[in-house]
Amino acid sequence: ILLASVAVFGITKVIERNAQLREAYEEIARLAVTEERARMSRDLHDILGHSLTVITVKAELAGKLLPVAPERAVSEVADIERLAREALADVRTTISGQRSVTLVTELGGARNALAGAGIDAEVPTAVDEVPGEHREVFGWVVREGVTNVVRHSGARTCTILLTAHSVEVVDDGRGPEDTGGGGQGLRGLRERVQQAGGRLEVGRAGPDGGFRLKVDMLP
Amino acid sequence: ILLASVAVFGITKVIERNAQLREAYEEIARLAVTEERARMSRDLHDILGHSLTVITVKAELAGKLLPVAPERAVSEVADIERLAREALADVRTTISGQRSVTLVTELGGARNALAGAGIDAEVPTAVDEVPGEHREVFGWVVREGVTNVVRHSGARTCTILLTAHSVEVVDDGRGPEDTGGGGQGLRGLRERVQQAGGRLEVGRAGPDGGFRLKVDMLP
Amino acid sequence: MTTIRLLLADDQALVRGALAALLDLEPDLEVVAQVGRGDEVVARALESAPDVALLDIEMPGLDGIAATAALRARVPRCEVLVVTTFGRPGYLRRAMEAGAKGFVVKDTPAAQLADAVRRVHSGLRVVDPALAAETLVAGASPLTAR
Ligand SMILES: Nc1ncnc2c1ncn2[C@@H]1O[C@H](COP(=O)(O)OP(=O)(O)OP(=O)(O)O)[C@@H](O)[C@H]1O
Ligand SMILES: Nc1ncnc2c1ncn2[C@@H]1O[C@H](COP(=O)(O)OP(=O)(O)OP(=O)(O)O)[C@@H](O)[C@H]1O
Ligand SMILES: [Mg+2]
Ligand SMILES: [Mg+2]
Ligand SMILES: [Mg+2]
Repeated sequence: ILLASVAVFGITKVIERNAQLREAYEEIARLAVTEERARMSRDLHDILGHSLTVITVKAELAGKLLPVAPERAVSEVADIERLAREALADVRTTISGQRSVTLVTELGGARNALAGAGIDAEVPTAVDEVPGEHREVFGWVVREGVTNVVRHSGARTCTILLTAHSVEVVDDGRGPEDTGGGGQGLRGLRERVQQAGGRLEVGRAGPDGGFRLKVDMLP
Repeated sequence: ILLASVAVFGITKVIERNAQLREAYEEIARLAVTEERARMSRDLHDILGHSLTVITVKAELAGKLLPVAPERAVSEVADIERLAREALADVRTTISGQRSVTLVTELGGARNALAGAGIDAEVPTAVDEVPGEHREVFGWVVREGVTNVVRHSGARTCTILLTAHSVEVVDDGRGPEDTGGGGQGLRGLRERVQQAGGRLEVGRAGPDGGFRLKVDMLP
Repeated sequence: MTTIRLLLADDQALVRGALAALLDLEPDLEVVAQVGRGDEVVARALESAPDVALLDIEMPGLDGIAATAALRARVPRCEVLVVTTFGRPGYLRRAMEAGAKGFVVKDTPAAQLADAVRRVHSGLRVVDPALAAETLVAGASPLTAR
């Protein structure tokens, strides 16, 4: 009888604990969503911090130029307007949760992904040179390029290079295979790039191998 | 023997579940921290959205004024610089996680706290009229004022009023006690306000009672 | 050319001031009243007889959506263009149900904003498509939940 009641006690406990565990896991799932959002916000902060810095500097410059070279002040003020509007668009995209792809968040994602894979990464923190209309497609390039580096390259280092009209993802890994082969990733990306009025190239990064993915927007 | 082994099985399970539960709770605690950060990011999004909107509109205005009224353009550009600098300070504070006090996040916290206490609240969403140097002390006023409303007032409604040089927390509850009495909250706040060059007043909100906490920054 | 008379309601005084200055630069637009609270909209509209009211959503006193409904009821000849920073879920639908004719972001370039004002004044609808998409994503994100 003693044993029996211990058994019943034990089993009752198991059932009770199961319920507590289930609740705990539900709570964890809910909070994990929040964590993901916090990550996104962090990326956003990094880049917005940068945009605001540039705006501050340009406003100060414009103020100094105004009395002596008003025509140059005009162009600084126009830059400020563009930077602020684009930063605002980034804020909106991130908040709305539709977030197709933005360059800002993809760069953040790239940094995380490469760090997670133990690959030394050089990832730009500033996107303000890139005109707003190129940012989405550049975001897709970064996403697919970095995914491939992590999956296929065996590289130790990876560099992302941004200019106003181009984006490159370069690594020092085993480089492209002669067979070409390949899946959907680069094919889909090439289509996307062409639709946006750009050209995609892939090839060896240098004499010692490595992989280079480069996209140029045509003027 | 059957019973005995069921009992052992049950007890083993209990121990195992206990360990899982402990881990789960640790995970919840960790994620709760993240959730707090996400709340702050949300506030930060609001301030960034607002700041970037002001900057965009003012930059456009400055561009239009430059050829026709350069002296007005100068003052718009100066505003832009100040706004960008203040937004940047808010971003930095929030990112650094040292979370001193910012007016923006305290207003967000006030909204939550009053809603949680079932008190109808009118809380400003815009802080851009408030100069950067007053924002921290105004944040402290909001925090202590709202804490007191929740703890002592028995109010149904609470209003926070902001101007460039003042902040008020007003409720329609039982109002101040004749005894004065009181703890550290208002005393500490008064010192803080005086150090920042302001004056703190408390008293009845109106003829029907209610409590008013008002801080004026002296010019 | 007839002048379109405007009322601006926004609790962000700096945004309101800059928008007023920008719209005043348009030859056919004149800002006749500015308020910083939603519950002052109707009274000021009764005094100043605007043709179009540009209303912010998040304002103290009365939010822009309730202010839209009140204004449409009391001053029906005044059309409403809602201008907002964020398209939180449900804003667009509720603004339109309250009687707004237009719904755009505050940072809409001045020329486009002026154009939106003219269209709303002539009875047309103007909805910023990106903003519409944002506000239709119902409850998608706790970042938008308030
Ligand atoms: N950084 C890289 N280093 C080495 N090989 C690469 C690299 N990037 C791409 N490749 C090669 O190019 C091929 C084509 O890439 P692609 O992205 O199109 O396909 P995938 O990554 O294999 O599949 P998916 O369509 O799922 O992305 C890859 O299978 C791989 O062999
Ligand atoms: N909104 C209010 N309504 C009614 N009474 C208030 C209100 N705010 C403050 N008081 C009264 O003023 C007293 C002093 O407030 P104070 O903030 O200094 O101390 P406390 O809130 O009691 O304690 P502490 O802030 O140190 O935790 C309170 O104890 C309370 O009696
Ligand atoms: Mg791929
Ligand atoms: Mg107190
Ligand atoms: Mg507002």
